[in-house]
Amino acid sequence: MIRQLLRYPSARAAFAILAVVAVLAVFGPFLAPHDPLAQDGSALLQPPGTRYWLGTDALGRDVFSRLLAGSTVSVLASLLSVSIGLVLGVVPGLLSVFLGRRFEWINLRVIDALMMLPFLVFAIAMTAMLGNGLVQAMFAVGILITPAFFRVTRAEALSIANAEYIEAARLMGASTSAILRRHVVAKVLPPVAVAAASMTGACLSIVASLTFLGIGVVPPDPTWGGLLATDLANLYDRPFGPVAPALLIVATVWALNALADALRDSGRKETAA
Amino acid sequence: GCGGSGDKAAEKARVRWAFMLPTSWDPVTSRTGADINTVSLAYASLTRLDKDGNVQPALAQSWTYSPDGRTLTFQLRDKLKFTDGTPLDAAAVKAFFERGKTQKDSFLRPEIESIASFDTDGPLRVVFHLSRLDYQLPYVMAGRVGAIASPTAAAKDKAKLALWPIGAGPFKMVEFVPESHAYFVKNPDYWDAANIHVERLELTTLSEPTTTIASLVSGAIDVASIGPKRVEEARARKLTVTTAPSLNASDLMINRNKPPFDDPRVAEAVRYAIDRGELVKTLTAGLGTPTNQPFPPHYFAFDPQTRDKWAYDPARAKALLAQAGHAPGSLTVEIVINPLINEGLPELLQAQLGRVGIKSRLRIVPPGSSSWQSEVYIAKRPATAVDGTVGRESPVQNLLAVYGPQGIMNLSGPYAPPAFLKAIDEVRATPIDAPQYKERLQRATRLGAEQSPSVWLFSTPFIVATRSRVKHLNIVPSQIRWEGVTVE
Amino acid sequence: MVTGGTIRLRHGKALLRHVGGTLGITLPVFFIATLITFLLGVVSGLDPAAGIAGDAASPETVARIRADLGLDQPVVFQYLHWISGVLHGDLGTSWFNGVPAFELILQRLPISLSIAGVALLVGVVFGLGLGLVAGVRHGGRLDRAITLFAALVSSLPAFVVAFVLILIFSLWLGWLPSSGYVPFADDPIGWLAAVSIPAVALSVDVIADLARQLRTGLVVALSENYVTGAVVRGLSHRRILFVHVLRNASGPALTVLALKVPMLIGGAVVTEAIFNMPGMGKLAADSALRGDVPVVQGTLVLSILLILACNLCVNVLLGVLQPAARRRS
Amino acid sequence: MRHRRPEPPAEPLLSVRNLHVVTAQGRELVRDVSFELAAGGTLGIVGESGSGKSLTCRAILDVLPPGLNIASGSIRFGDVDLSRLDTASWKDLRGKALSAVFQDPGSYLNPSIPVGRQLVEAIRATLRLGRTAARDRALELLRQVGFEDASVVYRQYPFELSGGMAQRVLIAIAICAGPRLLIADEATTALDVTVQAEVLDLIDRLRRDQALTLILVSHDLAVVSQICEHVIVMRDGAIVDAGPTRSVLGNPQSAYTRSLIEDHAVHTIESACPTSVSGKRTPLLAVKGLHAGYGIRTVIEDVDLELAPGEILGLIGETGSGKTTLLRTILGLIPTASGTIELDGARIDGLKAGPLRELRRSGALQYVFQDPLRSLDPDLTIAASVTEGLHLRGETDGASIAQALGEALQAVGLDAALASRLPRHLSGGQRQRAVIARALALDPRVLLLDEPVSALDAVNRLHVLKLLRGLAQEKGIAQVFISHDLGSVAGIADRVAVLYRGRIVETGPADLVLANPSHPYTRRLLAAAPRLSAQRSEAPAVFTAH
Ligand SMILES: Nc1ncnc2c1ncn2[C@@H]1O[C@H](COP(=O)(O)OP(=O)(O)OP(=O)(O)O)[C@@H](O)[C@H]1O
Ligand SMILES: Nc1ncnc2c1ncn2[C@@H]1O[C@H](COP(=O)(O)OP(=O)(O)OP(=O)(O)O)[C@@H](O)[C@H]1O
Ligand SMILES: [Mg+2]
Ligand SMILES: [Mg+2]
Repeated sequence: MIRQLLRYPSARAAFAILAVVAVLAVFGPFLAPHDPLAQDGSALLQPPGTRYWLGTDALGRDVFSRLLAGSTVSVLASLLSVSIGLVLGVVPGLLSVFLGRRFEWINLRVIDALMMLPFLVFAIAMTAMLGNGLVQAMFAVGILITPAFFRVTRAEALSIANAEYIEAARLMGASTSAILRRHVVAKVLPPVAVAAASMTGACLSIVASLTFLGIGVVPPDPTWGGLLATDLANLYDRPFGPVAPALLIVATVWALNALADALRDSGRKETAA
Repeated sequence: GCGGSGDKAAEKARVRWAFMLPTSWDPVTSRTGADINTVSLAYASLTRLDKDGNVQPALAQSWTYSPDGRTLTFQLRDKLKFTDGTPLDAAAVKAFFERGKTQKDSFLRPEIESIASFDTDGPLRVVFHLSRLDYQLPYVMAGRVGAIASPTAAAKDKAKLALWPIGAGPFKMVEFVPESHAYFVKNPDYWDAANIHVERLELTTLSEPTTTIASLVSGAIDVASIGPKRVEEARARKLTVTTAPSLNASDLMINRNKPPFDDPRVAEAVRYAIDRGELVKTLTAGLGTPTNQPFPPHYFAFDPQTRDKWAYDPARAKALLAQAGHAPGSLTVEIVINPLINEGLPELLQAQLGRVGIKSRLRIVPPGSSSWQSEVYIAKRPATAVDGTVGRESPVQNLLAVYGPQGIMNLSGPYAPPAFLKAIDEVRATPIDAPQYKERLQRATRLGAEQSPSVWLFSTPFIVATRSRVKHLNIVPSQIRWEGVTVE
Repeated sequence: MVTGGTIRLRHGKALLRHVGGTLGITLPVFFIATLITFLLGVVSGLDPAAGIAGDAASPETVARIRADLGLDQPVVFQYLHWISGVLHGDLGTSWFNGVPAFELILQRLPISLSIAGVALLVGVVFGLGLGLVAGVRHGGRLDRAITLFAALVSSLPAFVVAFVLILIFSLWLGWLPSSGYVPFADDPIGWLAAVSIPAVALSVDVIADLARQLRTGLVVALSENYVTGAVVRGLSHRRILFVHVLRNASGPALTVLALKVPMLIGGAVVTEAIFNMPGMGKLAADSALRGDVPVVQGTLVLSILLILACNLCVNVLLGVLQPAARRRS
Repeated sequence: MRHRRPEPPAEPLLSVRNLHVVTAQGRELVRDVSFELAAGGTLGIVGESGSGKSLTCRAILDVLPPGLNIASGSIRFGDVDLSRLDTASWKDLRGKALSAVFQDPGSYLNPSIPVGRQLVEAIRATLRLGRTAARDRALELLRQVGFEDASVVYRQYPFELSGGMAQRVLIAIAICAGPRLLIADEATTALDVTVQAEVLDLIDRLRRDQALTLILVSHDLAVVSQICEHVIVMRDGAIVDAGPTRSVLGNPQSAYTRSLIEDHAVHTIESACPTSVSGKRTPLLAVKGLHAGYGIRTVIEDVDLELAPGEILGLIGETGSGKTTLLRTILGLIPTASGTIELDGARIDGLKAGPLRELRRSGALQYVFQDPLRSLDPDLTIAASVTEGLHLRGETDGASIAQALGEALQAVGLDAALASRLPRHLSGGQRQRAVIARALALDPRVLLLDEPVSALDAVNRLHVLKLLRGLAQEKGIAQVFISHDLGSVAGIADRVAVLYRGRIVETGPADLVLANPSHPYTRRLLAAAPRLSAQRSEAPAVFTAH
């Protein structure tokens, strides 16, 4: 599977980027050359240099260390949203196909309703009203991205549900849960994985937007989005400040999208073969 | 017929000012000190301050205290009228203050506590009968307390006044969208209209601080306050930057009713833990001044005797904490902050407290009625909060706002140090031209600063950036005014 | 042609039924979406009673105010009460400044509509244009360039795009203001100048996604048998592309377009914050931050209505363009 | 006797020489194909699936799939060299002088535009007529291809047409400009026998009326033999046999052509074999007075059926007659409206969840689908699929499951080594055997087979038929066998039941019914079935193949 993916040059680049991001997310706080919270009053708003590789922010904190330290939170936050979306989307998506009309109808309408909510505004409203914190924010985003997973799962499950081998299993006396286990789950997972990859990217970008607006993240904890926001605020003193966090966000989101595309393509080839 | 003709002139003499909107357009229900900047667009006050903070005539031509100091009489100018046509006479003034006394949601009441009753003496003379000696009232009347609103409008619909001001100020409102903008045109009937050269004033809310300068450069706004660290950038972009003395001061409010600050030693420790020099250097690009009392050092109410107290002394702070039984790192406090305060201040305070072994967590409470106002100013729920004052017209008023029993910035309220209250009464009873006035005032400041747990940090001047077409900014210590401002 | 007429009638009826069916789904969706919105306020635990009572609040006054506001009733009744108010144009009054929420929202609606509308327009025009070029030239250099552009651009958060645009157009070139809003009726050119950067910043994502979807749709549709059929029939390429292929290829793009509307209306909050435009998104966010529940609910309901309306349009359009798809659903 | 063309050989209308079609990677899909076709001639191209028939046709029309190219060879149409034509000239030629209809007609119409408008569009593009003139011409053409209610069809969308109707619309489009050459690529393949007969008739009639030159492609030798004067047989991209139809059929040159002819013969001839095993035994499966349908629509009406152990019942009937519905009702997938179904004397209709699952797990009643690929989970190995029912039954003993698997595979003649493969790595015949093995693993007493051989080629079809016959004889498994192909039914069934619009209109011993149908519908069905006929007259020498 992975080997097949690696045939795409974009997938190779994506893997490389994601590997770096994964290392940052896991070891970032330990790799940081300075304490990300430590303030150096004698070095405010420094340009990149040998002591502070990416310079310092307005409080004299090492931007590079903050970037590293912020990786964990940023990545975990996206993963948290995606997990919530996965759980809330995939299970009903599967069941909506197999559990009868009424259940299906209700599910579809609820998902439609979720899709009708103005995305960021609703995330903000939810976060603010449930107590401003990253976990609340991610919970809100997770719920809002549920439809994406629901739809992917359901579309795939629908195409399987009408397959003759499902009917064959039923004719041999298989129960719905047996059918789900033996025939459906394994087939639904690949497209869900594709959706999860691209959604992780989307979440990263959404988290960045929320933190930019001051939602969800409480100082002094660094996140990529928060760093980008402060760097934009200090644009005059550090004209190239935003480049590093922006690049990190864009590269990660791009890598996840590219991976999703490659996954989709290779899946298509395989079924075509 | 406002602005119907003379559109060209209005277009030319238009100023767009990015500031914030008042909590209410009715002086009686306006709640914060900063409101005076905007309330004074629509309203004229009985008196006004000059650049040095001295009282000058305004709606009132003159005022006199009776020899026993128990009555105060204001002589109004002739032929004043509100923008709704109602004459602004002694009766109108009396009606306004009576409303301030009686209206249920009035925030004026504590400010005019010392006035027992109001009288008129002819159409142009208002007489205040005082319940106690209070020589501060002429100062107080320079702010929102003396910003007289139309009694006709108030009688018609008090609630509407909060959204649509009817005063006799330099401007008249023509459009208002709550939390967005308020547009004004010049009021030809303003008593000092000759000095108003701005034909149209468009007040908008403060933009995202990161784009304020871009907005000035691109001409979307003409006047805006900027942070001290943006001065250099503003100058580099060919904007005019005006700095002027202010009464601004930042503080870390401390609630002595909440643990761990119910132990005075902990509160005292915090005072020694703060390195004000570092705050000034890091946060204000050197434009600020350290202060340990609610006034900047240049102001006459500043107490020089207190100046050197609570100098940065982490060792002493640690010792105090140890005495109170808190080992380093064993104490965690929650600091409530809001997004409008100086960027970086909370984190810096957090770091400084950390150095003496106090761990802290920041919690954001947005400014607004159901959160900051009710939670911090009214319910006084937090143990500590970062805030600041913009000052008041009268130093006594100012001291009461930060230390008094009903002061919104006294987080320990309704507690107020008794000695401080006594000293305040003494100040009130002292005529402002009396030789002992200054000394008594400084003593009240000293007592407040000593006996209240809140920690004052630093003061920053007014910093206003303007496009070059706007000239002669008029900034008095507690507010920005528009008399004399010209537009090219 | 009596029979021809009846057939036309039959298709007309089928379309009507399709519209009816879409509406029939829309209503429950509206109620569920508004219920979610309403529950958000309930779950928040924020209480206007305490705020209204102010510092003089005694438990009795709070209880009385709660009863006055109907807050002591079961949630379902509260919802029904609220939604019936909503349907009559009564969204309650702001807890913060006592202004009717509907009024607050109406003042801001033109701004949000301007930004979202222009963003939608720009997104559709450029998205479809690029998608068309990429799809027709698929596999070519232009296609690869457009695909790469779409991939990169769609990974940029809108606020970064906004800043880049401000840097270029407001600070360097000084062509466009970086904040503020001028009503269209006052000054159309000023309006366009004020709206264009925020709208473009928002539309970038729409452009990228639409282009991608249309390209995919075109590549699939171009390989369909009916295209070969049309070639064999001797039709011109232009005719095949615009008459035959495009309507069938636009399905995924249109669907994505419908999904983008909530993103546009919701995403406006970022651009409105950056450009200091007092739109609905900013109102919603500010109100949410200060716990002004009626205003938050009001803005959400109005957004939902807008989004539902857009969705309805897209669905009907899809039904007209692709009767087979309509039939299948 | 068909219409005869007396003209002497003239300048060929179409001449293909040494045509090679290659993929981008250089793989040759069509190799060295040459033939000539005179104006007014009819040429059939036959060959198994994938032999290059369609690519040859597409090469002529210059609509090869992307990535495929003509590597060498020349194609001349009249005096134009098609291989060096520019786009503009192609536009003048296509649809006017040259036109084509294809297999799967529905997909060649734009699904979103009413057919009338597509017809008008073609007319206007080729004939440059005004709007109303084009419309009149369109209606006329629709009537010409056999629509009585032309104006209704005119406004219908493609998805509202049946396959036969869509093919007729396409033919109308193809002939709208009076082309000289019509290429019909598997124009009837997916159609029902009776519809197929109609369409072939239509093509033949048009050919004669309009002096069309025709290329008819099919994998069914019988179809081609009915219309075409000449035939070429392709295999693996090359011509293996060519010449006048009669001589190719009567004297096939290649072994492949011979096998095609023989395969075709097999099922019809073998009809003699089944000796009815049925005595008067108690029926294993008994259906009485069955009514069933979808929603309010009744599809099955008053059906009675009996099946004795070891008996094979052939079920025939046109598309939509309710064959599948009947089987699915017996299986409990569709509720009965009235009537009874008994298995071994016990009622099995109306069973609900628990007992129904019990019955299904017992395996007594098994179903075999038409398309073996789709009825096997692509991600499960053959072994997993075959033993699925055993697992569902709750059997956990590995050894006994393995044994059952081995036996089932052996019974259908599948190599045990194939058990670990995925379905897509098996041939069609092997897959169908695997599906039957899956049914056998559960020890069924009744097998319901829905077109089990339609997807198979002639050779595989024969093997599977033999296998089923053996199961009936050796294991006594009773079977209901649906097929479109009357030859297969004749070859395997003991009895035949004819279903027409949901009713059984005729039933009886297979040989009797097929040889001497009593119901008019059965007669029509039998008449429509294409037959291999080498009885065409000697064709004039208008055709040569190399
Ligand atoms: N686009 C393509 N790319 C690569 N190979 C192809 C392509 N189209 C067809 N082929 C291959 O070319 C060969 C001939 O295909 P063709 O469609 O001519 O067969 P056919 O004789 O028409 O078969 P059928 O009876 O199934 O229609 C087949 O092996 C097929 O797999
Ligand atoms: N799921 C369904 N819902 C409604 N009607 C159906 C459904 N499936 C089949 N029908 C209709 O029931 C009738 C009988 O269909 P059935 O599939 O039993 O025919 P068949 O004889 O098996 O045809 P074929 O030879 O094409 O397989 C047809 O008219 C068909 O349109
Ligand atoms: Mg073919
Ligand atoms: Mg069938």
